[in-house]
Amino acid sequence: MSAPAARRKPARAQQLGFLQAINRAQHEEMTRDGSVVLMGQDLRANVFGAAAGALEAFGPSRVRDLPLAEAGSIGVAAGAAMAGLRPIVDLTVASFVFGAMDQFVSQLAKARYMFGGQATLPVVVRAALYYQGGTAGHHADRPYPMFMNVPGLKIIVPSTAPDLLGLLKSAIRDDNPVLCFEDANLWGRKGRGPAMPEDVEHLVPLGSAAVRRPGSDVTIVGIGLGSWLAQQAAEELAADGVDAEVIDPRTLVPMDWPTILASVRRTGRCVVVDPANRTCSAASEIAARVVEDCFDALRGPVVRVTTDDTHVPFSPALEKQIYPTQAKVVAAVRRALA
Amino acid sequence: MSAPAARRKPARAQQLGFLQAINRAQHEEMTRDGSVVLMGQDLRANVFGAAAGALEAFGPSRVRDLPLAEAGSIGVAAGAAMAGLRPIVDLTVASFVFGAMDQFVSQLAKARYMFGGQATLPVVVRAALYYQGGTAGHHADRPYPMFMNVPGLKIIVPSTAPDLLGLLKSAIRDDNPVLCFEDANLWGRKGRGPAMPEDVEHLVPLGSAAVRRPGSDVTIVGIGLGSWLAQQAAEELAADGVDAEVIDPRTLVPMDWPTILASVRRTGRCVVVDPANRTCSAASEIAARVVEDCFDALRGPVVRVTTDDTHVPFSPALEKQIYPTQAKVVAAVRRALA
Amino acid sequence: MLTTATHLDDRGQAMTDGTAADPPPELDGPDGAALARELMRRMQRVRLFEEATIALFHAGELPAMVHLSIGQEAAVVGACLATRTSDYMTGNHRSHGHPIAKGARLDALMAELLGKATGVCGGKGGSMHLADFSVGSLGESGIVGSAIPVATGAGLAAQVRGTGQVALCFFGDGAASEGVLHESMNMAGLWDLPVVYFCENNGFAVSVTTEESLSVPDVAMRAAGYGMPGVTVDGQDVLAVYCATREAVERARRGEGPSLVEAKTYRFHEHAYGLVLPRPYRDQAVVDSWFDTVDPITLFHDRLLAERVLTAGELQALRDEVGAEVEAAVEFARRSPYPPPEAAWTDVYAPGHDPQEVSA
Amino acid sequence: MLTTATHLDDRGQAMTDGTAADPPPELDGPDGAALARELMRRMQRVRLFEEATIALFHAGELPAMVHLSIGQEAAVVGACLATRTSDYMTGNHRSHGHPIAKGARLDALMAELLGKATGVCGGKGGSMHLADFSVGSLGESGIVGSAIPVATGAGLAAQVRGTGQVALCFFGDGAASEGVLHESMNMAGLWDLPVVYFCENNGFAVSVTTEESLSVPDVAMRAAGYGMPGVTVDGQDVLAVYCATREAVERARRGEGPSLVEAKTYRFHEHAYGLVLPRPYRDQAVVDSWFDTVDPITLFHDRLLAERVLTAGELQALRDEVGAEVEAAVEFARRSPYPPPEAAWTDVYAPGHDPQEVSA
Ligand SMILES: Cc1ncc(C[n+]2csc(CCOP(=O)(O)OP(=O)(O)O)c2C)c(N)n1
Ligand SMILES: Cc1ncc(C[n+]2csc(CCOP(=O)(O)OP(=O)(O)O)c2C)c(N)n1
Ligand SMILES: [Mg+2]
Ligand SMILES: [Mg+2]
Repeated sequence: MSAPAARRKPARAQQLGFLQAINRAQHEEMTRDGSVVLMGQDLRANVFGAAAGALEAFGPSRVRDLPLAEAGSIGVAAGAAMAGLRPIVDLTVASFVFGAMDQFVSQLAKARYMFGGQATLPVVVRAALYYQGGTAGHHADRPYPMFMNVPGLKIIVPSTAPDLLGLLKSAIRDDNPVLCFEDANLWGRKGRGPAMPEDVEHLVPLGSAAVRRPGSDVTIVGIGLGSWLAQQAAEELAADGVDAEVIDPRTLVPMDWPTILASVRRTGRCVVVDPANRTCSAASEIAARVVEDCFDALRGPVVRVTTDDTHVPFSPALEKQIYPTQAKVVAAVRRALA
Repeated sequence: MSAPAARRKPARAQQLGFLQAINRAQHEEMTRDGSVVLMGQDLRANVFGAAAGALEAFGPSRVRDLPLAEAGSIGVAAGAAMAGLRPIVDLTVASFVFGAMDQFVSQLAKARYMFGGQATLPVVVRAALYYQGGTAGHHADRPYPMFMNVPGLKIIVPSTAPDLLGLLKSAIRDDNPVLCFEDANLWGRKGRGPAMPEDVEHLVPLGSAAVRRPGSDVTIVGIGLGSWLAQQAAEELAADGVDAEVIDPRTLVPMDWPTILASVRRTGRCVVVDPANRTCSAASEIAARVVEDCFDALRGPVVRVTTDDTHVPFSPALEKQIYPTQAKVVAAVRRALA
Repeated sequence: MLTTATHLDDRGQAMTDGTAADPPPELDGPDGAALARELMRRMQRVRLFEEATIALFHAGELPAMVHLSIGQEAAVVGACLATRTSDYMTGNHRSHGHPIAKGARLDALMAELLGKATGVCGGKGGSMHLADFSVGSLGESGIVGSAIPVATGAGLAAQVRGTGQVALCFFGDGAASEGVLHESMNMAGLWDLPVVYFCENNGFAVSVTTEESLSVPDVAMRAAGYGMPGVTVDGQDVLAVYCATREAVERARRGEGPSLVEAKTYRFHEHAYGLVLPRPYRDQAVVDSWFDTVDPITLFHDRLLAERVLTAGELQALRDEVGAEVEAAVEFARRSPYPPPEAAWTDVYAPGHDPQEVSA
Repeated sequence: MLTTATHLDDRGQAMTDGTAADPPPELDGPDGAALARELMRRMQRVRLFEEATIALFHAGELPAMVHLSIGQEAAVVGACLATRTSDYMTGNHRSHGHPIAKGARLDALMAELLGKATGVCGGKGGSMHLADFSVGSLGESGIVGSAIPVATGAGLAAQVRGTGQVALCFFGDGAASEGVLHESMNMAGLWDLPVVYFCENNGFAVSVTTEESLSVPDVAMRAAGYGMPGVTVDGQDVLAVYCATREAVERARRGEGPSLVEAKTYRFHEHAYGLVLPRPYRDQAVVDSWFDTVDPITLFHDRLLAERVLTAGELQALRDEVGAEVEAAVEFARRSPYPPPEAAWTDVYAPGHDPQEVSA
């Protein structure tokens, strides 16, 4: 296995990609804790690229290829967790969560509560937000808002590889079910994040937002790829003398409200960039919370930049226009400032 | 069959209950259109009380007991619709939708779009919001916000029996999939709605809100039972000289934004009462839309009164406190007015 | 007409002859008597516990409906006693029997039914969602079929961790149509998981008969499609259930993989006690006769006498003991306090989680 | 080693002898020749259409990956030709073959692959989600297993409306583990729905072998658990597939209920064309040899010659015809315009719906 050797390089020089971050988080935590197991479709063939070396390092008992049975898989992970394992389930594409929804809601999210705290469910479920790539309606969902409506689940949407590494490690150590939605548009962004930390204890705590750019005129909250669009828009706006603060929540549940609300109280303006479908999106929740808690500070509308409420069309002539773009973020900020 | 005879009574004298409204809507539409079929668990034994007489009137081919297979059932309805039927599926309790989520999202909601308009999916799915009755975490969900995040589905949440009758009939005639969430707390409210209309063409169009009480100081949007809580709160507030307008959206998708936004533009204040879990609720969406589109008119925070982000506890000592109540609505209005 | 009714007629009749016979090896000697006593004790616990809930229902003390296992005690107890306390078990809405049979304390179960703080789930689960992790009971599910993969996962954990534990998975004939059963049995068959799928086939899913919900006469016929043994047993015969399940449990424990055991049994009361179905779906006279003909406790009682395994006095004493236990449980439950209001918001997340969110 | 490889060796060898023989009754006489021609024409359509997509892929003209049916033509065509155009069909991500075999026009299919307005789905579906309702093709599904209940529902509609139609339901060996298959087959068995469940067992779900995903050797072994006939056929023999499916279709049309037909077949290319798997999971030399040994088109071609059903000239002419058809389809697709931008927001709801919502 060559991956671990590569990890020994000095931190400063190395840039981490998304898939490497996942691989490293899984590898380190499986090494640290023998109860962590990895399950997923096509894991051994490493089709999605994040499981390199896992089978060789940890053996077939702890690294299992799943048959196509999403509900069963999540339920099996829930049961295995209740009986002492810490499963990581790679669901690959986020559009495959729907088949397992009952297991997410009725078992993973509810078991601890309904059994009065007897159950502990340290399960991590990873799934890629696979939009913008011509895969059409059946592979391009961004379904995290649905899960935000379900208490008992934690949700992370990392937007840089080091964050992914640190959040995923925290998730694996967390005693709650954690859903990790990885924006596949960022898979190629190796090098855009900060240098790789060399610490195997590089943990990003769940529930802490990152201020990507400090600013005073408007708060732009950006989720996943949205945090990058927000930063690009902020640079564009800076040329016009608009000083935008960019916040990446990184974790959607629990949301770091103190950071977001304090920022809006300072700037008085808020735009939210969220790749999810608009209605009942994470952006809607953030907007609702902002107007509820910061009304007195608010000096303009809270503007959402989301994917339109349509399905994802296949044709390259159609697809891109439905998503948030840098131009849409800039326009939204101008509306928020008007 | 005695139900149809009972229906002949003069309209003015008769008050309609929820279950009668469902029964009547189904019966009238099945009579009108031979392609409408009824499917559900324990339908023939009429366990949930809304299918009285259906088997006798329409026979076993059009009235089918389903095995316990929620995903299969919704998918079968989708396929049957694509092949010329207009199925009504009685899922009984809304907590059973989760097992069918993939079929709701990947088939019912998406098929028309992904096949470029070739598919038509006139499917109605009914499910009761069965909370507040000591059934605990596995039967008490109010999951409509999840579905609001999915384009392609229409959603109704009737709060009076005549509305239920008229909306359900519209839903059955609609060429889109319509989810009907019936607040089971209103099942007993026979007589609280207006008198039963005698017209078999009593249709309430999807997408039109009802102004339950006109007012000028604050707009209270109330969903399902929430619309009743809003009205009661409005009466209580009237004694204090606060004149609240109460709007019942009745349909959540498509939402009657013109009515809601015009009201808030007049009153400058908004409270939303929604029995769903708070985060990413319908209330969040309404709050977000209000602050986005009516900011200039807004004179106070938009306040949400929702169910807390916890699961539904069994114990009667615990359950009620997590839901919206009249007192919580009154407190929220005071906050919105402050 | 009930198809499930016929398969017991022979046994039922055989029993009523009631003349002396030799006990089978399982019930022979002091070990046999001990087993008989425990089988009977747990069946009585289920029965008397549930009769107490009926009384509580009529007294208006139950906050919600209950789904009774009365009539199904032999299936539930025979299966559970074939496992160890350290083995895992999951169940469904017909939920009291499973943890009782698995060895849970009655007082905490009864307190749960009343929504009390001392309930086994702190009052948060209630009748349909009992769980007692201390005896391997990983919880019942109000969502039909939903706990089937959970048991399967517990089996996976036992396999990965090499603990030698087995997972027992209760489900009904209605649940047999749910897709997660297929997904779970396939995984278990594939990976040789130590899981025993146990179907309590009581002939009905609420009002829907097995003929109306199953495309095959016996659920056990589906086992072959997963490469596992499937057996249908007389669910009113606690020893038959015990033996069939024990074989499956031993097979699982040996690492040879899962099995499917189907017990044909009878639900003596309505789907949920007190539920009134607008339209009858079974012949009440036939149902009433079951108390005389296929009551698993009476059948076992008569057999133990006939085979001289236990005496009438011993059986009566045992019943009295259980009666006292149940009475104490009811008293305990009644006297227990309700949970404090703030309990509604705890246990959503594991300790240490800071939701940073205050409700309005 | 591939378990699915062995079952064809006999046939493959038998074929290569290639000496004259009498045709079976199905291929005899003018009707037989017509059938042979149509079986061959549709297999060639699938093959040449997909070879054209390979060329488009290498030319960088495909907006997304394609999952090819090359190697599986006999299974797909044999099954579809056993149905009528008015019968229903649903499929999966390996999606081109199904509508082609069902009789859809190639030009609109090819235009769909390029995301053009003239595509069969107006450019909104793409390769994995072809549908042509005009020939009964109710759509392919990118979500594995998800369309299985849809076909089942189409069968229900045919039954309720008494139209005599049958629904053909394609799924893979991987999809066989999905719960909706169980739920659907149970309902179909229960209600005697006119559905033919057709498993294209190509031995793999991406990289996972059937041994790693199925708890039984043959998917068809599961049919008995639903009270329906199950048969495994040589998926490289288009006539065998045709005959087995025809029997199932006729049974369904007679009102006798559903069947399960499993065709053991081979996926000649990677899961999706051009997909590179980091870790090999099958022997490429063996895979390469399949083009020589188990190519369903070659096998049928040789047989038709050997049995003197069609001449080499006829077969060549047919291939040329199809070649021209495919070329024209590619030209049509290339020349077609992209859909107008606003098409992204139509067809979410049926006409008449007013979303009252303007996007930001
Ligand atoms: C997913 C789901 N669908 C429907 C129900 C409603 N329901 C509760 S119990 C039941 C019947 C279950 O039958 P079976 O599995 O045979 O168990 P039994 O009640 O006979 O013990 C039904 C339909 C439910 N709780 N969950
Ligand atoms: C629900 C779901 N899970 C996973 C996937 C990813 N995926 C696409 S095709 C495939 C393999 C399917 O195998 P099989 O059913 O045998 O069809 P084949 O590709 O062999 O034709 C997988 C895992 C998916 N599209 N949908
Ligand atoms: Mg039953
Ligand atoms: Mg395959």
